[in-house]
Amino acid sequence: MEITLAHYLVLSGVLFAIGLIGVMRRKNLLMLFFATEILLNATNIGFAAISHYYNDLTGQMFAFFIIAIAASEVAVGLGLLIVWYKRTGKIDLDIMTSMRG
Amino acid sequence: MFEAIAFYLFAALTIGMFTITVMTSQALYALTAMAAGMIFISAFFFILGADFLGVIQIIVYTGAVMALYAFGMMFFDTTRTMVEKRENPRVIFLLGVLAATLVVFILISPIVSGHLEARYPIDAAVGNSQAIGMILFTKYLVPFEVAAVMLLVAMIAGIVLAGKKMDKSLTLMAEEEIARISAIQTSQDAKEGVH
Amino acid sequence: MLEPIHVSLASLNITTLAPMLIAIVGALVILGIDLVKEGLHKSFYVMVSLLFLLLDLGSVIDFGNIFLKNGPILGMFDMMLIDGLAILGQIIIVVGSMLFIPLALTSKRFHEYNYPEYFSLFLFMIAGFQFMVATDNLILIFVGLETASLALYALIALHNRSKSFEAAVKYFTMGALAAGFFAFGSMIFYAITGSIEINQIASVLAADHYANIGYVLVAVSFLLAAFGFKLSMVPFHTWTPDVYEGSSAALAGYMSIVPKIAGFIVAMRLFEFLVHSGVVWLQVVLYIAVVITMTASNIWAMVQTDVKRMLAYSSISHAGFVMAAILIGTTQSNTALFLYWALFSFTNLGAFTMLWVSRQKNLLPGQSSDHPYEKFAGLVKTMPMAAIMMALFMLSLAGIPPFGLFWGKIYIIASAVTGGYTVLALIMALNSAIAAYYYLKLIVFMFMKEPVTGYEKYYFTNASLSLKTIIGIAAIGTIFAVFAVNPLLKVITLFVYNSGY
Amino acid sequence: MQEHILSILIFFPALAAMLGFIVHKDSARAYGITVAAIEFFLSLWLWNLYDPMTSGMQFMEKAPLVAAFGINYLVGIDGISLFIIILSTFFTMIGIASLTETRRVKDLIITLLFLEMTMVGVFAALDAIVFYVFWELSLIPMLYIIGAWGGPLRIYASIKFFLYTFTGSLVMLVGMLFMAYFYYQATGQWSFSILEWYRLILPENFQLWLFAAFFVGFAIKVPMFPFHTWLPYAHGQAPTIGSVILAAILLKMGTYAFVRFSLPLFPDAAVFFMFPIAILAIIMIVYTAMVAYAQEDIKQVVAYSSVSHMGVIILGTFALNVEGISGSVFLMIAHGVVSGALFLLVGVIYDRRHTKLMSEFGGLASVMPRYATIFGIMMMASVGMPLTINFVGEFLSLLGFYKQSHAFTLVAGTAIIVGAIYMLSAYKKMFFGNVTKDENKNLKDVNRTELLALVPLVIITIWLGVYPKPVLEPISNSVESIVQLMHDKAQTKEAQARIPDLANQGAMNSQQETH
Amino acid sequence: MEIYLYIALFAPLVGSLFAALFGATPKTMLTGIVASGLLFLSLVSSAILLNYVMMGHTVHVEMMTWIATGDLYIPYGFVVDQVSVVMMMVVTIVSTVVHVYSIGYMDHDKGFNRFFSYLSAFVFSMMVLVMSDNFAGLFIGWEGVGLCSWLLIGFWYHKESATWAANEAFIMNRIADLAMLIGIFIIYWNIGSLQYDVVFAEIANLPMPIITWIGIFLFIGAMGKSAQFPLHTWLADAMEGPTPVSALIHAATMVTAGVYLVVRANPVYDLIPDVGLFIASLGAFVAIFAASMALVNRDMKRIIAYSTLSQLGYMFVAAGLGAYWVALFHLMAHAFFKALLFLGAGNVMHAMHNELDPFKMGGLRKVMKGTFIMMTLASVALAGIYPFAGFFSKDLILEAAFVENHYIIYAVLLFTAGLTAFYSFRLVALIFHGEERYKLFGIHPHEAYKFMLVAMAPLLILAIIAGSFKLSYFELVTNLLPAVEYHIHHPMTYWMITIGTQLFVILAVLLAYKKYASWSSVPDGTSKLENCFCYKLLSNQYYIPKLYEELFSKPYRELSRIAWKQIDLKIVDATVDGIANLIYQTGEKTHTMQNGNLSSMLRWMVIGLVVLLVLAVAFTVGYNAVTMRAM
Repeated sequence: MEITLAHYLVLSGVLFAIGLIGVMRRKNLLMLFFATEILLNATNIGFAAISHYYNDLTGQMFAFFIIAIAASEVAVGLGLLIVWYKRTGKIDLDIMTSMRG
Repeated sequence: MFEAIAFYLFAALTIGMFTITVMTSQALYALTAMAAGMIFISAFFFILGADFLGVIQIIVYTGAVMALYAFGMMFFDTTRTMVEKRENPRVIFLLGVLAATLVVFILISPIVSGHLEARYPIDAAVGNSQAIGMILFTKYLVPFEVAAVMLLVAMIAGIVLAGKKMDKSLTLMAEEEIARISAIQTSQDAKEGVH
Repeated sequence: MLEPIHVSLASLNITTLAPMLIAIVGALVILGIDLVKEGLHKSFYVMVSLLFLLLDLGSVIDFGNIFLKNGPILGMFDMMLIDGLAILGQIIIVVGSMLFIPLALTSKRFHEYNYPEYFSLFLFMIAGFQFMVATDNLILIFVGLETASLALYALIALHNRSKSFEAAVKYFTMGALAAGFFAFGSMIFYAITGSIEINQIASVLAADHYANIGYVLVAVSFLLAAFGFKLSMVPFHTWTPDVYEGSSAALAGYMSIVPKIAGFIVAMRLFEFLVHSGVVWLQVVLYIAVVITMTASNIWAMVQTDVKRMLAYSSISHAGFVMAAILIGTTQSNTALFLYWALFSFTNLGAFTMLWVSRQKNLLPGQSSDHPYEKFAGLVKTMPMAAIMMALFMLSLAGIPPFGLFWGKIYIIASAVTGGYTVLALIMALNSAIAAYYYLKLIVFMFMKEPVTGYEKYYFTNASLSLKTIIGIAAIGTIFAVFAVNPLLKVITLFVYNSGY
Repeated sequence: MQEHILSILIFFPALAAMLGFIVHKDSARAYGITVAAIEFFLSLWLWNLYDPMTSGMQFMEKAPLVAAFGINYLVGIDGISLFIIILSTFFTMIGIASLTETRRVKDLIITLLFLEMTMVGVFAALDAIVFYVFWELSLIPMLYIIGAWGGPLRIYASIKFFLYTFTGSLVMLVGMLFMAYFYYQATGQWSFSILEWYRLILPENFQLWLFAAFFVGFAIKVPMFPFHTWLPYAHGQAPTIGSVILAAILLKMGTYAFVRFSLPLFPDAAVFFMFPIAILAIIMIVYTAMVAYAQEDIKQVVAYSSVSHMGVIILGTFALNVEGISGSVFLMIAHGVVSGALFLLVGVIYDRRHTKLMSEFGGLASVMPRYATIFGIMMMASVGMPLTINFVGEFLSLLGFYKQSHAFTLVAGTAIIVGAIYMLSAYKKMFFGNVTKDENKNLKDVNRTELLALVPLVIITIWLGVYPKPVLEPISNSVESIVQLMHDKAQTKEAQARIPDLANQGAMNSQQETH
Repeated sequence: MEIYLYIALFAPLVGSLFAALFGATPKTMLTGIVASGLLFLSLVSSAILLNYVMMGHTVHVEMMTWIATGDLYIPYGFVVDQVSVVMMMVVTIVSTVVHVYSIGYMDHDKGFNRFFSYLSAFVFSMMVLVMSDNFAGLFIGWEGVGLCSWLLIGFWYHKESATWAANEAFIMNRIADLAMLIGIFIIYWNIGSLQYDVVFAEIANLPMPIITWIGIFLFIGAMGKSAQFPLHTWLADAMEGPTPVSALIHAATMVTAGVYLVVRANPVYDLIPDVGLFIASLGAFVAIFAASMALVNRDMKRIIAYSTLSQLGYMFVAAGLGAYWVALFHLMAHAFFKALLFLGAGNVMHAMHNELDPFKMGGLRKVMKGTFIMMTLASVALAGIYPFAGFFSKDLILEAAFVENHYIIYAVLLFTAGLTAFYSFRLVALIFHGEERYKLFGIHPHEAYKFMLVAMAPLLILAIIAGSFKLSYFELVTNLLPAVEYHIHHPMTYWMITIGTQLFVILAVLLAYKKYASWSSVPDGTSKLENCFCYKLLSNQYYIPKLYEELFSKPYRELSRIAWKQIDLKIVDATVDGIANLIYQTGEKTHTMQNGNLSSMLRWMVIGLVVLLVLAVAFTVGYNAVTMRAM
């Protein structure tokens, strides 16, 4: 039984879906950010796999940049969370409903 | 064979870990599970011959990102059990499963293409890091530099947002109050200058 | 062993980076100045930023001349692509930014303008958008996009009140999700074409005769979701009103112009070859998306009670309108897109500046948002000129001739007609009628109602000479747009046509 | 100056309006009257310069606006537009002169002057987009007038007015763009010039669709049944000046546009739709006359009567022969004068009593004899008494349509009956009987200012009723060229049969005589 | 001669305008005198023109263009020929008399000046009507007299009944006018001109059905003005106007315009004898129908009005049978004696303080000798007793009917003649003879001003001697009208019929005198006669006004209300508002989707993605299926 590209892509898809569930499910902003990391990681697996099977480095490059992006996002995201937390003392997103309609 | 076993093993592990991350109500578990999941993903990278990526994955994610998150967790005091209100959990799962099914349905079909060509072929003779370095500093030089700018932006943003200056909001203060404060500020500065 | 690569500087075309580098250098200079001397007045930073943007604009225009002579310019290992779209996009980005930056010169002090970093981040953001439009490599698009977005999140949050934090967090979180979509979509394209450059993707797909149709569609779905978020297509639009409301009016106006044009250009590069490929699915989906975006946002805008939120929904609707140009995908429609956006920038600049000058710091009792309609009630009696200006911008947004946006509107509708989308043209026209209702509502409040006491001292309190000048520029641009349309049209057509769109 | 008289005529009021911001508010009314009078005399001068024997466009001016897209500032007039322009300037002058509004007069004057620009612009425009620009622009001052100086429901009424007409005209805009596209396909050039569009012969099915698109815009403006419901609200809530201008000029834009666009551009479609439109017109005539009869508010009676009369105009227009179209164009002017005067008259009584309910009045003839006389004259003009201005138009319109359909004309002719019913009964309720209400006992008769506005209207009503030639002749000449154009372009057999061929008619007649 | 034409035509207009100048000011005798003087001028001019025409000339002028567009050309053209000059004479004579009379009659009225303005305007319109040389010009006059009639019926506008009657008259006339317009349209589109000379020259070339339609529509037009059944109800109600108005408009001139039209259009009707027969039959029917209503009516003016109606029926019989000159002759004679009758009635009314019920009068001959004589003589003339005017004209109509072998019409007309005599003298008897019942009501009657009686004198004379003009009249008008002599060739039959008729009429007169000359009480609705069905039917005018009210007015009013409240507001407008509301409500309901919760915002994004994916997969599956099948 050989592991094909499809296996990896499916894995990537499944992990992405898990990430989606997390994104939708989480009310704690910090945990919500975890889920967004899962999304990016899921994609990374796909890129690495394609890169491997196509014998092409571009995929790895993409994955590399995705990691960089993920890291930057964490920095900004945590910064935002900190100001929010300082102001409200909570990081529950359900209290963030002052604007609606 | 080994590849298959490794794939299924790590696939199961990553899925398991990420599921815990998503489902658990303990922030600490979630964090740990995610860190573990990241490391398992790096295993895939090693399997796939992307050694450089694997290393980066461990260093950046598990080393830096997770550390940041752990720091954040402590700051936000979320070590205790989370109480999260759930609305329509079924809908969420339905959407998730549906998305997975649909994507998988398409992704299991074979890719037919006569025009796939590796633009930056992996040369088996060259180490992965070297090869990556080669194209990173030629073809992907610009994105690389932009990524650097991006990180700079993220850094500035993080510092500014988390900084002390944000504690008082000029936006909400009346003009007179701002004037008063800045007057105090300047007098303090002047004093400091004297000392 | 790996062969050393010999690169000649000339073949690199390193100048293609010039515009973005100018912006980045500007940002760094501002940071540097701050290190040397603290506490400089915001006007200093505004002017420094303007100077750098001027240089930036100059270099872009320079490229414009070269482009018209030699056609598209590639640079930096073909990573940079300076074609007509890139040039037009950058011009709109830079000019838009130049018009919005002076909005920092309010007479009242707001938190963000106290930071030199604010202006630095602003310039970084501009550089990010410029990278985004000046390439067809998905990686650089992604990185440029994130650079700009991350800066933007910070800029929103720097306004420093709980609503702006809320807005920033919402925007950020959804942005992260959208980034996931973008990455996954790119991955699938990569999987079926082995490439992440749009023109190569296009050629491989064409060569394969779209054999992997399922993959293509899934990839397009993800990318559509990602750009749907950026361009605020329904149902990915939900951030728009909240973010606009939460951020300062100046920034909200900016967001309605500059990030969107960057998004449109990428969307044009990405979707137009698909539209032309004969993939019916994409046409249908885009058609539905465009119609729903226009109509739904119009309908929601009708029921808003806050002017800024109304303008947010209106900008969603305008984006849907312009998205139609991508669906139609002819040279005329692409020209129309730029024309529309150029005219839209002026009008929206005016509208948001009008909100900005009437910004109050603390809400009155019973007031739930910054700019409720009641605030403008009877404005014509207290400040006739302001009321007339505001009405002018509203009428332009509603597409009443001869004000600016009307010319964009007819050109887009005309392109729909010539492109064979007659029904779409009708839907677009009728949507303008729905839209007229809510723009009119503000006019009704300003001209036909009695003033509500309590608000009168806030009108124009935030105004300064520079803000008034900006309003004046916007008004002139809106009123006399008709004389600018012809030259604009000629230039844009030239650029768009020569880029092969 | 003569070459640019139209541009002067269009932009002079706008410029004056701008300068009006500087005028002190106490002098605003005088300023308005002055400007409007100058404008009116300019338009009379235009009439003087106009060569009534030429049927084509005169005083044409052209300047490129968006050359790449074929949009030009192109204006010019023929006999059809000339008099409506004079009517516009005249009514603006009359309207401002008779202004009794005291709230924010300056704003009102400025708005009116802007409105005047748009009105003159619409009728002078020969480029579809320029036409559209003025067409839409005219909504805004009117919106403001109704919305700011109107009655209790003014906001509802003004928004309804605006949105309704705006929606219709957007559909029309799509039609215009389509038309330009056809022109582009045929010639490789973009053009919005109506005159150039005239040369285009379209396939019939396209004509039908385009006709329909234009129709929506025009029909709402006219307003034709069933798109008329905005009108009673607009009139009911608008201040006197608003109603006067709305009824006298703005409604004419729709009917004018039918003559200017729909007929010459789509002759086959015009023939195809002739009977459906005639049915609508008849419904307008009879049904709205009945509705008018049921009204309790005198202003609403006049408002619905407007709709009813517009039905006759439409009918005349779609007679597609010289008699009918000339008649309908003449009736546009006639109806403008008469309904404008009637609204002014309603305004007179409203100023005194602040009510428009007919039940509040009664016996006014003895209290205000001069008022009753003028009202009576105008009412009789409205019901189409010969030797008043309306009769000429109504007679010709019906006469024209009789050629196309006998039965329809018979039904439409009931206009003269049902019109008399509601008008006379309204007049009876207001003026006849004994004075029952104490408030009415000491009402003042029309004063000098009001007479200043009303007497010229009475004079015109009778002058043009007795001697319509100075107006009718230029109209007729221009209409002849339109009808000839339509005949030359007609493709279907039916259209060729229904649209008379003027060029060969003379020859045929002489042939008949020789036999 | 043209100058006389213009004087005849425009003198009344000048008078009217002059009077109008003083319209709002209190009474000035001047207006009455000037208006009357100008009318006299018009009369003189007409007489000069008559003289000129009798010498065999006609005057035809074209003053200026009225309407000209396309092929249509309508000038203000006037013609004085044999027919119009007769009408001009009738109009000017009667109106001059009425004007002078009115100076006295309207003496105490506030609206004195206004009255003369209207009255002269009416004369002007009537002159336009008769002098016009084309159908459009005729229509101007036609509508003009309608307008003046409206003004004059509603002259006392504070009276509800007067204004109601005015409106009724106007609207009913309008119904007929529509038909007239249609007739004009038919003429124009088939002949291309509206000038009488052109039309009458070309009419014979037209196909029969078209001529028939022209005839029918023009006649319907005539029916309205001449108050023929079923458009007759307005005439009786029009008696609400001042009595001189009734004399001038609703007896002598305007109501005869219909007859004039038919006479004028004789070349048309000559070609369509079937329509002519219908006209005659309708005329006969109206004659007896109106006479029957006059029998029981208790309103002096209405009785005379019904008699007018009845006489108009006679005229239409003549016109319908082709005896145009006879019709015109009767028109003329009738104008004189009927105007006289009305003016006399006016005197009585004045004397009786506007009391109209003859049963409340009686014995007035003592106080009002002059009026008594005049009215009696006028009634004799009306009854058609030799040698008064009525005899010559009315007998001719009977003869014509007889000669043309329409015996039923003849019989009807003969019977009507009897009825005419009966109701005329019933009136005379009730007013002037018998007990002085007015005393019960405390009225002190007095004779009218002397000058009023003097003014009436010319009419009296004409009523007596008009018959003697017959020959010269015949010679004059037959230049233009078909010169058919209606003579019963068998002398025996002729004398039998003539004398028989006379006897029958005199019998009826005597009967009326016998029954009413000694009337003593005022009926109060309790007598047996008053309660019998026939009486009720007649006194309620065959319930026709009621029928119209129920059948047309009420439903129209109701329908109008429905059209407004139900259709316009609840359907048409509600649809528009409904669409707008639907859009707005959709917004209200769905904008909660934006609930501000980040979780649901994210969920919306995922939903969007899933929807796209579903579409993608569905399309792929479908696409693959199609391509598979294609393979």
